[in-house]
Amino acid sequence: MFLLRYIVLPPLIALLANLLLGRWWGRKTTATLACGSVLLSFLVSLRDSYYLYMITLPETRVASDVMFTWLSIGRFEIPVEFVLDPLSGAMCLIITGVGFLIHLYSVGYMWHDPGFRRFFVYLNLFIVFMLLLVLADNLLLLFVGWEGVGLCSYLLIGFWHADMKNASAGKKAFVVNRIGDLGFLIGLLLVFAAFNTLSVSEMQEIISDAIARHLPLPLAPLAATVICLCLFVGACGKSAQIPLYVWLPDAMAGPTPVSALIHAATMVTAGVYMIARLHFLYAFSPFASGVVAVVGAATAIYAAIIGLAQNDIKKVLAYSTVSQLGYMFLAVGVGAYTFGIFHLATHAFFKALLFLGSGSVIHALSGEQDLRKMGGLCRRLPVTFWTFLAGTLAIAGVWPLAGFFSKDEILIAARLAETPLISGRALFAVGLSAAFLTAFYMGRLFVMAFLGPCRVEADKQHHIHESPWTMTVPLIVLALLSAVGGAAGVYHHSFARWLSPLYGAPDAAPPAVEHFVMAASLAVAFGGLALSFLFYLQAPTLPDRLARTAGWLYRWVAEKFYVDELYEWIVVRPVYYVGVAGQAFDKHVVDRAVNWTGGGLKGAGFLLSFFQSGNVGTYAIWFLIGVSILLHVMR
Amino acid sequence: MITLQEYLSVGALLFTVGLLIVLFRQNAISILMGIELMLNAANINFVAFSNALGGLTGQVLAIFVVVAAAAEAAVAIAIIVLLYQNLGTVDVEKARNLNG
Amino acid sequence: MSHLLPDILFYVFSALSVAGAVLVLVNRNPMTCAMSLVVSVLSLAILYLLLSAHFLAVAQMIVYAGAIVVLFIFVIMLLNLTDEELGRFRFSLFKTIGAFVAVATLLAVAPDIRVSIPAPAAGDAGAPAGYGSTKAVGKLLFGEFLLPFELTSILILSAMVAGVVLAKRELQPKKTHSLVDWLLGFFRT
Amino acid sequence: MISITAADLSGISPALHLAVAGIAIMLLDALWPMRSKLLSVWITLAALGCSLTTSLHRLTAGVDVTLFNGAVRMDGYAHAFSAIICLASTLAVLSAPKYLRLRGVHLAEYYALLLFSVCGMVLFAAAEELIMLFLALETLSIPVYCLVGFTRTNVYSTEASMKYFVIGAFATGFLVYGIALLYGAAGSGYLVDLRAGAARAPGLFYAGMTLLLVGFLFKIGAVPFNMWTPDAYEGAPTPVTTFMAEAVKAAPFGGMIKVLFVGFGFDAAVGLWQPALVVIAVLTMTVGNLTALVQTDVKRMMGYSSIAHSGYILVGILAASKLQSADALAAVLYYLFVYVLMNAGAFGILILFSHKDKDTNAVEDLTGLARERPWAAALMAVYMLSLTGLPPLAGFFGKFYIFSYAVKAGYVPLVIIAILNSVVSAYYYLKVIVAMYFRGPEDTGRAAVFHYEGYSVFLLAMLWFTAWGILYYGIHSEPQLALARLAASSLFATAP
Repeated sequence: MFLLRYIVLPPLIALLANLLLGRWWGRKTTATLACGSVLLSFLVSLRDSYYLYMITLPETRVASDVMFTWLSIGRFEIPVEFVLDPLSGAMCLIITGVGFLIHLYSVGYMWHDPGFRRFFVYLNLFIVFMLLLVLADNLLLLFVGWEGVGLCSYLLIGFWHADMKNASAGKKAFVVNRIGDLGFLIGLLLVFAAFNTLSVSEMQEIISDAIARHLPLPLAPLAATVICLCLFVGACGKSAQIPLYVWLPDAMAGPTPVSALIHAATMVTAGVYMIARLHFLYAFSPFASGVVAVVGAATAIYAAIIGLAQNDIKKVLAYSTVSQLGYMFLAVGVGAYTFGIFHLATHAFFKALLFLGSGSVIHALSGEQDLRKMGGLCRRLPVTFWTFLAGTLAIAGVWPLAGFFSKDEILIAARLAETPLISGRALFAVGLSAAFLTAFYMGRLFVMAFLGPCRVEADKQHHIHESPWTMTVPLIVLALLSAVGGAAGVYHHSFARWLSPLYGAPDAAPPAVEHFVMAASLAVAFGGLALSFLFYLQAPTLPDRLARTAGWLYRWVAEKFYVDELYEWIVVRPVYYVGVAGQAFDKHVVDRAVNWTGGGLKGAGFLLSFFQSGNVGTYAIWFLIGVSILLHVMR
Repeated sequence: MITLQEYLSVGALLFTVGLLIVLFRQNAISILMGIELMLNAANINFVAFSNALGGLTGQVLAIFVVVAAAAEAAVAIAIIVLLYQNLGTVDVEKARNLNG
Repeated sequence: MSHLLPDILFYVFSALSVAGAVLVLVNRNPMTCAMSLVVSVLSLAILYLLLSAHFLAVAQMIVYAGAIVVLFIFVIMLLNLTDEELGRFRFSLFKTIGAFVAVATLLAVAPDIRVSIPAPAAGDAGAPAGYGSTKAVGKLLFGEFLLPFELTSILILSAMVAGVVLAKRELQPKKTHSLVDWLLGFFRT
Repeated sequence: MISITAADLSGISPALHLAVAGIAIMLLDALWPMRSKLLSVWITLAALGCSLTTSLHRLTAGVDVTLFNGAVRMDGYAHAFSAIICLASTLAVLSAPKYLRLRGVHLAEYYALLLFSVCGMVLFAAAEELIMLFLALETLSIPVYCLVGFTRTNVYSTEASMKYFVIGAFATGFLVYGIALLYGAAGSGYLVDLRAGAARAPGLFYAGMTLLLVGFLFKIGAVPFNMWTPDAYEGAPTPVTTFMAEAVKAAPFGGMIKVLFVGFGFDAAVGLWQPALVVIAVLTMTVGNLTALVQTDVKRMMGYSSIAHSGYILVGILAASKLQSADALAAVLYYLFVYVLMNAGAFGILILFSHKDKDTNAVEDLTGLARERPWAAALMAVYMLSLTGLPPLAGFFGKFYIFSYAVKAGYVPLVIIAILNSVVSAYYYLKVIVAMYFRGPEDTGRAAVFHYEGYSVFLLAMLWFTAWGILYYGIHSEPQLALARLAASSLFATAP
């Protein structure tokens, strides 16, 4: 007996209760309800997933729950049906599990905020829509969740409206997401036109039926490509891929738990999930899959480059998220769905951890987000420091933390991939470079925030404090997950076996390739970290120490100078300029493109409103011209 | 021999002239007259067709159009009076506060 | 000669009718316009007579000459419009182009319409007795067209109410609250 | 021989209730003048409620009668339109008392005129014959000309009334001329006979068809016959704008669809209207949405938005005509139903905050509403998001049905344009939400005041009902769709 609807209902009930009755009870009740409901969802998902696991035949590990018939188009019905299979089970666990931790964290983070209740209502609403998105069997229901999470995201970005003097960030997020939705909606209508259904399971049945009986497929290759690309445009918008990534860095205007939950762990991965869910469609179109892989790889490296030159702690993490999402798309693009989802899971752990850690830092520094005004926090914030360290090592890909395993698998899959667009070696090279940059900028972030001298402004120094338990407990749990999550997933291929009913058992890679990739990724991870430590921890003091030990020798002094310059000209400057160039491209080309589209449409609007002169005589003339044209046309 | 065509031509001419009145006069009362002429042009078509088809339906239709024209005129006159009270003019092109 | 009479009448009155319309178009003085309109609609009434629409012809005279144009004249005199207020015949490039397009279209479409007009029944036997008479029209009005006829009563009523409501000076009755008002006050919304 | 049978009278009772109630209001007001017009309001609501329930009941019962010697036919289709129109008018009436009272023009005549107009609308969708159609159209328009100018001392109201009248009468001229030509071509005024005219006198027929279509397109505000819409919407008193945006918008579709499907049919020979409508639909959507982008006044913006929505509905009509399926036409009816709810709500919020001396119409006037009046802002957000077409609100499904049938009918480019348009439209609907939620007095530099002046339970009931409807019928649209299908199939039973 599966209790699928009870996964979704608790947060819904909690949010309704808080919305309608919340004014009569205090923050504690609000918080207990909000967190408890998500915990309950988590437990129910855990239970249902366990029951699913208990089904002996892996192929039949699907459970469904029809709540009611929602609507019907002609003779064709859309029920509100939840489907739990290994994929949605894994997603549910991530959403409710990480979601619960972030809820708990938010209690401490938002305690003094006047919009406490509103915040939790939005957060619960988000969880409801996200669960709807992953549990939906029908693409239309999925789209409801898709739009719903977008709406929540928008509401939460603008949560502190006073801070959003220029609503342009929110506007940008909205415009970009509508472009994505446009693609998605067109894809949806085309799917409907091709299959005459929007139910994923029915689509799959139709296809497998056609293959089994050697019938012509309902879908020409070209049509499959068009559908896949349309849907991918939607995924790009939601998951912040080139060229629709521009909204995500701006979305950091929202409270930090929101960034952790929505803009790192869950919502932005919806695109990856959607492609993984529709993998059978993408299987028909190697071209579309290739596009997904290329866009993913390009985003991975591009966002990593921009991340190098950011000084806002949350902006670094935002670009890092974009980059890691690129990895996931790279994985699903080369057909390694299992590892794409695996990376999604590990990323949810460590990126949520990093965001929450950064939130803890920001909280301690009374809202300071500039990395240049941090430093030396390791003593003052020990829990945050150690957990953040775990997160940094995990994302950098240091063995045996989570990021190493998932990234390693993706790189292997990329290395072995055969796409019609680009060779696997090139994808691998790009992925490896991005891994190097990731390690580098994360090391930089870590050093600038926690190590070295304290550069915090004097007036903020005295009340640096560790956060309350509601904030540190989630950090510790997430740190543990980041540490062991990856190893647990690859232990006996447990994660791959869990998803095997959908994607089949993964092929074992040739050991040579496997070892090579492992060594390379470890090398870049350590290389990147080491280099960043060298630059940002050692370099500032290097000159001093050199001067002290060999101060009596002019030549040494000269050489010291020379070393410094070398650093400056060969490494620091280029890296800096590449980062700045990326940022400039971002600002001047991508942003402008978004603005110009809006401006162009508005200009057209102005032009048209000019015709509306207010003069009724002119209206009559237009009327008459219309009649004349119609008379000419219709004869 | 006067046939249907001749009557229809008269109707078309009247319709065109009525149209031009609506277009080129700014005086609300004249515009109203133009509209009346357009309706009358339709009426002569009705009656001519009625005659050609050998039934009375067209004539009845024309009577209804006359009634509707009268009703329209009544409301129009009230609107014109209101326009004059509020704007001090019956020039329709001077009323262009609503635009854009 | 007598068979030519209807033709002559047709040409004379259709010319008068169009001429009246043109006068409405070009004349500045609204009173003259109104008079030209009368000429035009009365000529039309004659055309209706030629088409044996007797009842309609009479109705046309009564309604237009007797009601509508009187209403126009009444308003023109009531508002005491001066020449400046009436505005001129204003040409603008845009309007002229618009009118040109319209007339050109009508001219272009007219031949299509013309060729498609069904030929009149051969041997014009003339209208049957009683055709177009009040009785015949009345039978139709109260038979086949009963509902439209009834609907015109609503139409005229609403036009009347609309006219009164817009042009009336005093809107609210002077009377103070009545008993019903007082009672309904309990259910104030 | 005068022959009104009891069956005739009971058959058109949805229209009859309204006319009788209108006359009763006039008589009562003359005989028993009262300062409070609540009696008129209640009579109006009762009449509309009677018509609504009668129509719904007969729709479900499958009543299909031809009355008055074939002048009207009260079938499922007519009853469905009657129900939609009565619902729309009820919503408009509920929003009226507060506003009119503040403006000092709370008169019984308002309700009488409104009822006469609704009576015309009900008969408009039922008309089987051109002259009936014309008279119903006049009956529905003439009171509206007056209602637009109802705040008599207001310059804008008068101007709007004048513009609406001039263009409206101009359009009527074309419409009547078209009817004359069609009558001449077909030799009969009955809709079912019209098609014969295409063979008898094609020139007359096509010219007549065009001019008749122009009359309808004017009423629904299709480009380029749309120019009156924003001006009239902006200038009219807000409850009248509500009425215009719903009932006066929905009713012409009733007549238009019937004339197109029953009168002209889908044959390629007489189907010239289809390609013309495709172009007009595209223009209508695009012009409406683009011009709405630059508006600062919500009422005016909604005027352009209503133009755009006409474009979407035209897409639905085209799909239904191509597929010739009742399901596709049901989508159009559902859309109209949803559209009525959304619009009533949006204008209702504007009325809610209108003051004695000033309306709250500019987008800027709503700045910071969410902080002062969170519930009102939430309702407005629901309406705006539904108009944008965000799931799971009803507005999304309206669009989704229409677009999916259009894709099925093969109008893929048209649907892509429509979706692009709805993306553009998101911007201006969202402008309202941004103003309410993300801005405050500090952004505009003036303190906005949101107090309820002239509190009205009617208005609040209307607002909550529409919001509930948008949420409920989004999630649970099946009963509504079933009714719409019933209605649509009754039209297709008569269509060729």
